[in-house]
Amino acid sequence: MSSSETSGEPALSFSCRAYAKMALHAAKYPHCAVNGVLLASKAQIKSLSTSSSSSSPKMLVVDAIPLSHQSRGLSPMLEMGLALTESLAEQEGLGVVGVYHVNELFHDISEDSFMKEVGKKIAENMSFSLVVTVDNQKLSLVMESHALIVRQCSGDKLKDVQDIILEGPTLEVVSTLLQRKNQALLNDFDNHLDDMGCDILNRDLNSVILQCLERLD
Amino acid sequence: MSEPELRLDPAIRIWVFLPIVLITFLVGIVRHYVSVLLTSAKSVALNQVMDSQLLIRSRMLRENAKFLPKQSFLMRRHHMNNEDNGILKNQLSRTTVQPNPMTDPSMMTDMLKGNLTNVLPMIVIGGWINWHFSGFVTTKVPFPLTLRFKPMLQRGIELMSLDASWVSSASWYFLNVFGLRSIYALVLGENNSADQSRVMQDQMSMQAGGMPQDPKQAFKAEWEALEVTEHHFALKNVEVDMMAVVGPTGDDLYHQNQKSIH
Amino acid sequence: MAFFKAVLFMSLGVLFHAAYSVAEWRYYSRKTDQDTESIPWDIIIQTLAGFLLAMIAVLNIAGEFKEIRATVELSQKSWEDVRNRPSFYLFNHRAMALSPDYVPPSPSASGMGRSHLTKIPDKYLS
Amino acid sequence: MNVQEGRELLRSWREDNVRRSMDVVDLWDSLLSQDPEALGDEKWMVLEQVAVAAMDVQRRDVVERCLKRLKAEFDLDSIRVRRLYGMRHEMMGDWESALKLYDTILEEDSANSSARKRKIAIHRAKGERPQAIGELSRYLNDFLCDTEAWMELCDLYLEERDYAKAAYCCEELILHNPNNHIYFQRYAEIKYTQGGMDNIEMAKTYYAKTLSLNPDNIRALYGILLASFQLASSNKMPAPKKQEFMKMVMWSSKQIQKRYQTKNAPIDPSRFIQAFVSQPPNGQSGASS
Repeated sequence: MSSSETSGEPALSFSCRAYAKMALHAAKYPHCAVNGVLLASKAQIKSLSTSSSSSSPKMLVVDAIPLSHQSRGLSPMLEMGLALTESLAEQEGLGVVGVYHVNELFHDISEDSFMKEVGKKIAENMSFSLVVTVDNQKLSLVMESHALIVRQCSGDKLKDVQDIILEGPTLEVVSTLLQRKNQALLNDFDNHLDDMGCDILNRDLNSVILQCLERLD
Repeated sequence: MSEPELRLDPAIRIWVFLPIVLITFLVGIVRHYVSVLLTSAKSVALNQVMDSQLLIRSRMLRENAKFLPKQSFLMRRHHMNNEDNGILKNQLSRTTVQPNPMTDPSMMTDMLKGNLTNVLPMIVIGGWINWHFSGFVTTKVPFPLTLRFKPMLQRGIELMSLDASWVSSASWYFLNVFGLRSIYALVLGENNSADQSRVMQDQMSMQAGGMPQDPKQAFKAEWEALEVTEHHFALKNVEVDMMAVVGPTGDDLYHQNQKSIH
Repeated sequence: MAFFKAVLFMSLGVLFHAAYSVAEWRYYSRKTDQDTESIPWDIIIQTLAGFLLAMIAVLNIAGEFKEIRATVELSQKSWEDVRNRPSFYLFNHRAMALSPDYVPPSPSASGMGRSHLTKIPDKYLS
Repeated sequence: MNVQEGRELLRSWREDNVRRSMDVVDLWDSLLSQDPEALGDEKWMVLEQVAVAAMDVQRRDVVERCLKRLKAEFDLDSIRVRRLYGMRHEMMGDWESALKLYDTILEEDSANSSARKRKIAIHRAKGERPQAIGELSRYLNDFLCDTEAWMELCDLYLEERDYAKAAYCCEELILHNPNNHIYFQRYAEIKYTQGGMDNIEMAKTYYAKTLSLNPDNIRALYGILLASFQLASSNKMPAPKKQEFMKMVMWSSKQIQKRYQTKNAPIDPSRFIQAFVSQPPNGQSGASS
């Protein structure tokens, strides 16, 4: 509908870090449905939520926080995880823009109704949010195209977002990480609850991603 | 006991005492492997499994319902016990047919196999030993015994004058049969290596074990017990327990308590 | 482990030696007709020491003690393990894509020909 | 690592019921595949374990190798081996052959629960959740004490977001083992998600039970904090009860912070915890003022 605005330049971009965390989270628990939240800078969120809500969001998703792989369809720990990430992100000038989830069954690319609800909750505060489904079939050890199916949630409706780009050599980086089985480094909020020594910000993993990025650049 | 009243020929030790031990031991091992070969994987009827699981569930409901909210317990009890179509109630009116060994061929063969491996060798070997080694005094137990033990320990020797602690060859065989069990367990292992192949075959038969002969009686007892069970919610004061286990955070909590009292 | 096994054998030797000593002592005391005294104290001490050593060794060989309370052992468990149900395993999950011989659907065909590799039931195509 | 250690590791994973398929297959590749005979008595158990793990990570070569050995030893007369072959069909996505194989098992032994469970799993793998639920309920009618199946049904209902029924299944699990803190925690989570003041209060009670069974369960502490906070901020609560809940909020937040400090956790939740404590809900002056 707003093609005049987004013609040519893509609307939504994902940082290497965010994409890598989503993919690694999916790879660490291949037999579970997993989910997490997406972060973007506060300033961008603010400018977007004040502008007209019908346009596709032009923004960079900076980071992802993997939340759970255990409690599908249960809210308490998800609420806690959301609140905790929000407060942690705030300290770094980031805010929650949406959620991602990966389905359990291989061919299933529908959006999870529970995660949709969460997306709506987030949209209440800022007029829109993203609900990202990761397509299992496109994850592989050598990735050729991104595996994201992005839906924008505004009000009560979900709308597909087509124009997505990934930052730089993201696909190569993530493929390398998967081949090296670096998913073992990733911790989600469920891991954190089982063992508080696990860092949900995944700072160790961040540096590994950075190293990998630099080598490929 | 100043002097031994009898002195046994050492040849008895070599040709009677030890052979009997050896024979019983080896026969036991052979019997074990034969029985492993013969036993078929015992399959349990679905009905039997259902019955035993129902009983277990009902017992657990009685014992552990205190951890559930009252509503949940009442619902479950209704489901089990209600007059029209409670599960336990239905079982009471069910007519149970005891399986008849004459009509069920598999039961017949099972019984036959059991006899073949247990009773038959016992009779045959026992008879042979009785015949072949009859009339020897083989050994002596190292403690005095009363006369009543004579028929047990001196089978095959009718000597009134002989002290009761002497053991005859036939009795030595029986002592071995019963005494070697733990040796078998040691040699063949508690779950013997020969049993390993069976591990791959059956897994369910355990669950139906311990099923009483008359399930109807058991169901009736269970129904009555469940009917009179009362529900006391065990988690009423759980927060107090929790505080006791985890421990209050110290001063601040204490002050708060004080404040709320004032 | 190996150390305690050695201790066990040693203590069994000690016990055996004690038993043999008693037998010897009985034999001689009967011969010399002085059957009043009890067993000499050095043999008693030897027996008790052997017992003690054997007990310690056996306890250490047998392995760790288990907690009597059921909750303690269970509290080590996490939902991660408890929820694992081998008889309900599914095999068509993400590991398919992560196995080395997986061929992802080619990006050019992703728009229309999703079904060329694997059929997707219609209900998933929301 | 030598074979002995690898064998013990595999056994501990088998006994603790851990799904680490990737690790199992790696261990097999690196250590055990050269000489499976060295496993001794446990050989067949390990082969089965590795076969299932290899199916889980889609390593078809390993699956074939293990199954071939098992078949050579036990033949297809063994129900357990036949079930493994059925699972191999499932791995290939060949549902029809798998179902056929399971049906032959059930014909032979109508009380065979594992084949029935596999049939339910096939429904689920095909995405037919309602059929899976129906079949599983029928299965549970026959096998009332199968905790694994109750857990599965609980998860299926959660996927359907039918929380009342999921709670029923979880209650069944509690009945089976009232010493397991995980079941209580799970029940509390379901009750909280179900919503409504009564259910949240129930959730708080069950979280408390979880914590008294296992004082290290941090989920339960978070749960108590969240549930008490929700209850305290409800408008319908009478004031004295609110005070009570507020006290619980204070207590649990203190506990959580203490744990983060003693465990030296890499993240600092104090700001986030403070948010619960510092905003007394709805103008009610909290106990801390």
